Amino acid sequence: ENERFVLVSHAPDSDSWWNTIKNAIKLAGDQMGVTVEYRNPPTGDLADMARIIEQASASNPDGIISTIADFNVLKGPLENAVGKGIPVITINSGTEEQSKEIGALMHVGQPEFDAGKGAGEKAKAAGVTKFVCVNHYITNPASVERCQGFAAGLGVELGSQMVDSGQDPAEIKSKIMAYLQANPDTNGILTLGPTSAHPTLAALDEMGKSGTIYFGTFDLSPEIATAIKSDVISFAIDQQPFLQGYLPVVILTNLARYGVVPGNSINSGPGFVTKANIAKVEQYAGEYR
Amino acid sequence: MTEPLLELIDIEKHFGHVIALAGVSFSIRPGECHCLLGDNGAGKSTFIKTMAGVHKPTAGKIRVCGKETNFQSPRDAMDAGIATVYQDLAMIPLMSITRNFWMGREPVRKFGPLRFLDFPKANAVTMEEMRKMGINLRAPDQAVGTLSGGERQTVAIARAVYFGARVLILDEPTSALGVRQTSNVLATIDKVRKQGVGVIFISHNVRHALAVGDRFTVLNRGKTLGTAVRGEISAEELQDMMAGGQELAELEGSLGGTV
Amino acid sequence: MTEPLLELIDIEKHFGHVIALAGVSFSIRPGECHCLLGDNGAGKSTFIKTMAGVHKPTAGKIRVCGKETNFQSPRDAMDAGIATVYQDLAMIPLMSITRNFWMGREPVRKFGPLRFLDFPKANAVTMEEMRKMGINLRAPDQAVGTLSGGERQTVAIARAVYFGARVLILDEPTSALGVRQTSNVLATIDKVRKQGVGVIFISHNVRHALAVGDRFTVLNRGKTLGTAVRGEISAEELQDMMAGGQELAELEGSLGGTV
Amino acid sequence: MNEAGNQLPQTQKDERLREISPLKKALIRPELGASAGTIVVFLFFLLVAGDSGMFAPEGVLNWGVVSAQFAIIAVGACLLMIAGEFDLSVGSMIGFSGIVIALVSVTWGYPVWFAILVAFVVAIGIGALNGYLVIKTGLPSFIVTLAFLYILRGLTIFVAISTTQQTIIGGVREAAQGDPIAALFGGKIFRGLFSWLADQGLIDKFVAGPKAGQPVIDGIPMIIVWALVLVVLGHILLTRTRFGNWIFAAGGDNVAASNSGVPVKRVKVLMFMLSAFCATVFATCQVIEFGSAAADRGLLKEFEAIISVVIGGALLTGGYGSVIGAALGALIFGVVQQGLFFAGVESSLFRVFLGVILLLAVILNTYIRRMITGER
Amino acid sequence: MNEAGNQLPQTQKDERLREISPLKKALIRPELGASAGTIVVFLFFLLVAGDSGMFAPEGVLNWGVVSAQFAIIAVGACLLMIAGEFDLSVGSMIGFSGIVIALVSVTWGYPVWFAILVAFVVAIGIGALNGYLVIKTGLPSFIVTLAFLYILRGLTIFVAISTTQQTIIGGVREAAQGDPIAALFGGKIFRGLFSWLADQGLIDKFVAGPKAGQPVIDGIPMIIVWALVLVVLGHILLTRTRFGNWIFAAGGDNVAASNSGVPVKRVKVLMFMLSAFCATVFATCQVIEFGSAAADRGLLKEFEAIISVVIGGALLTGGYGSVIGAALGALIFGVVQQGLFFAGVESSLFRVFLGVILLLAVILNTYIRRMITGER
Ligand SMILES: Nc1ncnc2c1ncn2[C@@H]1O[C@H](COP(=O)(O)OP(=O)(O)OP(=O)(O)O)[C@@H](O)[C@H]1O
Ligand SMILES: Nc1ncnc2c1ncn2[C@@H]1O[C@H](COP(=O)(O)OP(=O)(O)OP(=O)(O)O)[C@@H](O)[C@H]1O
Ligand SMILES: [Mg+2]
Ligand SMILES: [Mg+2]
Repeated sequence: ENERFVLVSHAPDSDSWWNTIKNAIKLAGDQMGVTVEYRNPPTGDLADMARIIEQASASNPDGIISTIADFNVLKGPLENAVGKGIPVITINSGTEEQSKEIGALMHVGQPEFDAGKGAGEKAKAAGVTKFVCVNHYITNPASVERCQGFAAGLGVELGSQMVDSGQDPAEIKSKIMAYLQANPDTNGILTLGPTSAHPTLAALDEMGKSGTIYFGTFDLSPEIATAIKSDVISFAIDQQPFLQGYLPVVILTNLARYGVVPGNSINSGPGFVTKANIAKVEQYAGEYR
Repeated sequence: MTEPLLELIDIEKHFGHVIALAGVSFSIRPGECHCLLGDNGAGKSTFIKTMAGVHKPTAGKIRVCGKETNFQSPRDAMDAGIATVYQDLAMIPLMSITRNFWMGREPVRKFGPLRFLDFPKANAVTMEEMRKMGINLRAPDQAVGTLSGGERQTVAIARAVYFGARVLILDEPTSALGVRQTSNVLATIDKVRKQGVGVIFISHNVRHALAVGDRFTVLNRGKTLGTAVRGEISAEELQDMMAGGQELAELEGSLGGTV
Repeated sequence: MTEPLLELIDIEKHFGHVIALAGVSFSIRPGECHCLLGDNGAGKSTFIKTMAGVHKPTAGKIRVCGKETNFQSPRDAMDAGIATVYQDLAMIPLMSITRNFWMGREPVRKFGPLRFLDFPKANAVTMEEMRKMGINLRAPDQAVGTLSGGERQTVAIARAVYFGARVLILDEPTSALGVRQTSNVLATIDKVRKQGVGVIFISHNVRHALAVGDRFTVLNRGKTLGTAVRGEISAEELQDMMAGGQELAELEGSLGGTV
Repeated sequence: MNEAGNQLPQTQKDERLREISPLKKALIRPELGASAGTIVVFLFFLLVAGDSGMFAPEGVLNWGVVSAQFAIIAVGACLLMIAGEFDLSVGSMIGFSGIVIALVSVTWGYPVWFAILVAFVVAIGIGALNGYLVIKTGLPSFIVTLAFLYILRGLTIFVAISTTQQTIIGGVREAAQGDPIAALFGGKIFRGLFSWLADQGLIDKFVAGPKAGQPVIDGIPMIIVWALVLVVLGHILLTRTRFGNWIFAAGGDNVAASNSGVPVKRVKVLMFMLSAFCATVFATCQVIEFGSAAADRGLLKEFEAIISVVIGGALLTGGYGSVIGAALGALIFGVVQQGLFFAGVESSLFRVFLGVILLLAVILNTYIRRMITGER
Repeated sequence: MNEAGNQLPQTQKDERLREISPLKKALIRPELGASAGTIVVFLFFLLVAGDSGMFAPEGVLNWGVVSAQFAIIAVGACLLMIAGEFDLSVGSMIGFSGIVIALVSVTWGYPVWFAILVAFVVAIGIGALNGYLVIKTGLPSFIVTLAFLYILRGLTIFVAISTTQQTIIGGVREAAQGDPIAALFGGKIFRGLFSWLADQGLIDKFVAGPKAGQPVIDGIPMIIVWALVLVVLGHILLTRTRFGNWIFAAGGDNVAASNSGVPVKRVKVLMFMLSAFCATVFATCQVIEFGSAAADRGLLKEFEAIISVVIGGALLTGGYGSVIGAALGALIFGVVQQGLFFAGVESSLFRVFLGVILLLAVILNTYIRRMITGER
């Protein structure tokens, strides 16, 4: 009873997408009667994240849930946690193989490159030939993989189609507008999350191009849901973060209490949210979806 | 005897564990030049800063024209007609001559509810006052940093004279000046005094003090050694008082009495 | 006549569009005190900074003991035996007295290939030299910022005397000092000179200069007005030369000739 | 200008001064560096990106808005810097004010005008606290505002998460519908003029999409109006009023200024408050325009404000500078940032350009300043 | 101490001085604030997180390593700050050096020792360039190094993306296998001691996974060794050598120092190079330990270095400070950061704590410094 787990993410403090996971672990914690602590490196520096994992295992929790934002960096600390006998579940970015190599129980998540590639294939089917990938977080490796996957799915070179947009919405907006004015033949847009999706929506609206460009995004938010309904956004890649937070807590609790654990990794995504399946999603977008 | 313009009674001032002034009394009357003399660290600058509202005295009273007053800030003292030229000049090299001249008392012109700086007036007055002090400026918007030391000193004095309606305090205005500049400053003091302004003049140089002073007060280690009136005291006596007497005698001997 | 320790010939120095020195010649012999006089901005400080290696002259020659030299930095000048007390003191208030005293010439002790500061020696010498100047320090690791102005001045002079093997330059050492401190400095100059050191003494005060000087050179607007030998010139003549003559006369009249 | 009573003839001095050409003299103003920089930058982009749409009406509006953003925070930073202080907490303040507005209006359901009022009051209060700490402790403002950079950012995230479980709070646009104060920050002006212009064929109309038939530019965003107003007011305040003189004096030498009767402490605290005010204007415009506030808004904006000001010719240590210069600095910053996009340069190189421009601008400005002030 | 020749009797002075207690006098040292802070911080966490594993061997190692990281960059920042300058490019330099190592060793296939050498040479060269620009142009180092903050970060991203299409480059660990120089940065020492301790049951052993049977702590990471060595050498350099006196002098008053024969320019440039050296040590340890370099490494580390130094009692404007103090500052920083995790505090509050500690430390240090130096 009252086990203590720690979830370590790679996101900087202010990343809004991780709220869903925070809410999920809170919910799971309440339901299972356990405490789950959320930790992250304040600036998103992965080397700091490794220290946080080391710290977490030094505090002897009943289980650690962590992302594999960079296998190289996190391998050592996670292996040490496993070595100490702490059960580890990996989530979000990273692959099943990496998770196995570390010795984690399982991986709950979505491989970034593949998710991007899936989106790219979808876009190719819709006739996209030139695209712009709005990267609001270019210093994070996973973000670049998404753009690369998208390019691979389309079968084109990424080249300068990835834009380092920064995180300020007004700047993102005006950079998109500048890009589209300078490259009018662009017919596809990929944004990597609400941070870049919202200003992109505003930019398209202002340029009168809403709905004329094939627009895909990662992750969900109320605004994105609305845009899907109104055909401005074609799809959102939903990796169902709720599951990435909720499932590991449930699994670790049951492991601690009854010694039971499923044998395989779980793919929480990619799921594509489109106009067809938006209704259900919308209600909890940003909170549990 | 005319009533003193400014009177300070038993002023004390402590800085943390340093006692800079241990009870100093002083007064200044219209049209007189009262010299404040004393060794390094005697407390002269601290004392005049108290008059000028920069420091608040730890103890003691200040009377302006007989009325007891408490200066909360340098502005209060200025408003009471006390103008000061500090030892370290209080000039801002990056700013223009006009802006420095009027600093803290800028003339304004009203446009309805708005008030703007009155540059034509400010510039004209600055040029005119500097001319009166014997310096023809090229342009009033020249930065003070481009002036020579003597010219800066003059701007500071001209400013104080222009605003210093009743009491003008000069803290060692001559120490860094050449012979000619010094004469100029002393002549100015003389001129200002004749207009009925009370001048407080601080110096290490007994001869400069004797040249213009009506009364002489010597400070030593934060206390007054006494006040003498012009003619009652010789240069040698004053010198001795300032330095504390005996030790100086032997040195004088070896140097031929020319200090 | 002994050979000059230091000789400067036709020195010119320009700062951008300002011509600070327009050809000045000067020399100093062992055991003499050569006074450099002149108005504000005459170029005195610039000239001695050239001697001290701070400025490189735009034109002109410098000879040390007859050998032509080029000072690349203040260190070069120091190594040639020229020690300087600057008008603005060149002391660092946050540092201890010892560290200031030895700044730039710290004594070191070797440990194999390593060299460490020799604090025992540094402290002892500092205490001793200050004592010789008449100041008993409480502790040599006190910060200079906690000393009084006169004490700081003394540290600067003591330092220069200690290192200034052959030529000692003092730029207005007395301008901010009280009567007693001034006597002290003048006595020190006298003492140092008797040890065979050449002293260059800059002052605005003709009396101070006459008290210790052997020769007097007057600068005006970046040029030499000439050099006089002690006894050949009176205080009044010197004063006139420094100020440029006629204008002063009238002022003197109104002020009673006491400037 | 009169020939009488000249005891120290000024003319004699000239023998020791070489000549400066009158043209040079007329040109040397604090803004000279920034003006020259602006010209160079525009010429450059006319050459390399002239046909990319950068100078078409939409393109102009594009970099205009970005420059306006920089200009708004640059005005506050400029006056504060001239008064001799720094504010590193501008970026955190932008995030903080935005969250306050969204929290009060969306989460707590008060009217938007009230939320905006609360944000301004709180932000200006924090600005005053910054200033109070600086003048009271005598600490460098670098340290004090660095502490607030961390404290405010932490509080923003903490407050957002603990009240709404989110770091982005949306829905402000809906709440602001019909709010008169909100329109002051998020609306557009001259809408009529622009549709008339479009009808005349002077500007394009959308040809497809949901807005087909409307003009491509349907008005001047209020953020540009705010920027212009702040720049003009700031310039008048600084150069034409008594208070402006006090700002220069406080930054030039605070002891000298306060000895001369300038209320230095009041000036400095007010400038910290102004800096907070400008940050809040920025935040409000952004929140109203985008309809959401996020805890990470404004990251590194303090540096961008300082860079604009310094490109504009102000002296980092105070006492010298110009609001017009700062505005030109913001313009250069905005044009370069957007221009590189129009020119199709690899976007990560933007930072390299920015750094190089900063260095060049500052070297040029230093040279100009030394000529003006006789500094050595 | 002798009674002879005393023309200005010192004893007379005392009449105007109130007494200071000898205890107070013995205690006031630059590090006093940081020492007191360290004690307070440890007591605090012993109380609130004493049973969380924070003071178990792994816990100690955890905050030890974090503090060591801060200490490494704090040493460089401290000496540079005492010499009167700033380096805001430390964080970008960390990212840049890391990418250089990974690029040269992994992407271009040179041996790791060579890559490390290249990184040090390039970084120190850039440090020298920083310093050269500062002394040559007379610009504030804030501006010059701010420019390099942008330039280096931009170059890092650009170089990484244009050569490998990624902002992260992995595989350094494999490349570094058996490399003697790499072991200097990424290895551990006292391995024998720790396995002996584990055999004695004094420290735990891993119970599962590939490392089962090995002790949980198998040595002291080289990064701690580097930190200790740099702190000790820095301290000796600063307090015991002639060069150390020059560092103080250069920062205290550079004109006075150079007039007294101190080669101020050389001192400053060398300190910029030292700062770059420390950043590269940091980057190398990180790259070798984690096996990868990323373009976002070191973000905001410049502030963290400056904060450590300032908590440690140094004066932001130069001329005063202590390496021991800076190291204690780094320790406080590390312990607070990790301790809050151990105590289970909401992590966004960490910044709030940091800001508050910074303010308190700086106020305390200012008070102490004024007592020591007689500053007003
Ligand atoms: N702000 C202060 N804090 C502490 N001590 C001070 C302060 N100001 C002055 N003192 C001390 O008070 C004493 C008197 O100083 P003051 O400057 O008034 O002397 P002074 O007579 O003007 O000397 P000088 O002739 O050198 O100008 C000195 O011992 C000085 O160190
Ligand atoms: N670094 C510099 N750049 C430009 N001009 C300078 C510089 N240094 C000095 N000057 C100018 O050179 C001239 C001579 O200055 P200097 O300081 O040598 O005069 P001084 O004789 O020492 O005067 P004082 O008696 O006031 O100390 C002055 O006009 C001064 O403004
Ligand atoms: Mg004084
Ligand atoms: Mg001089």
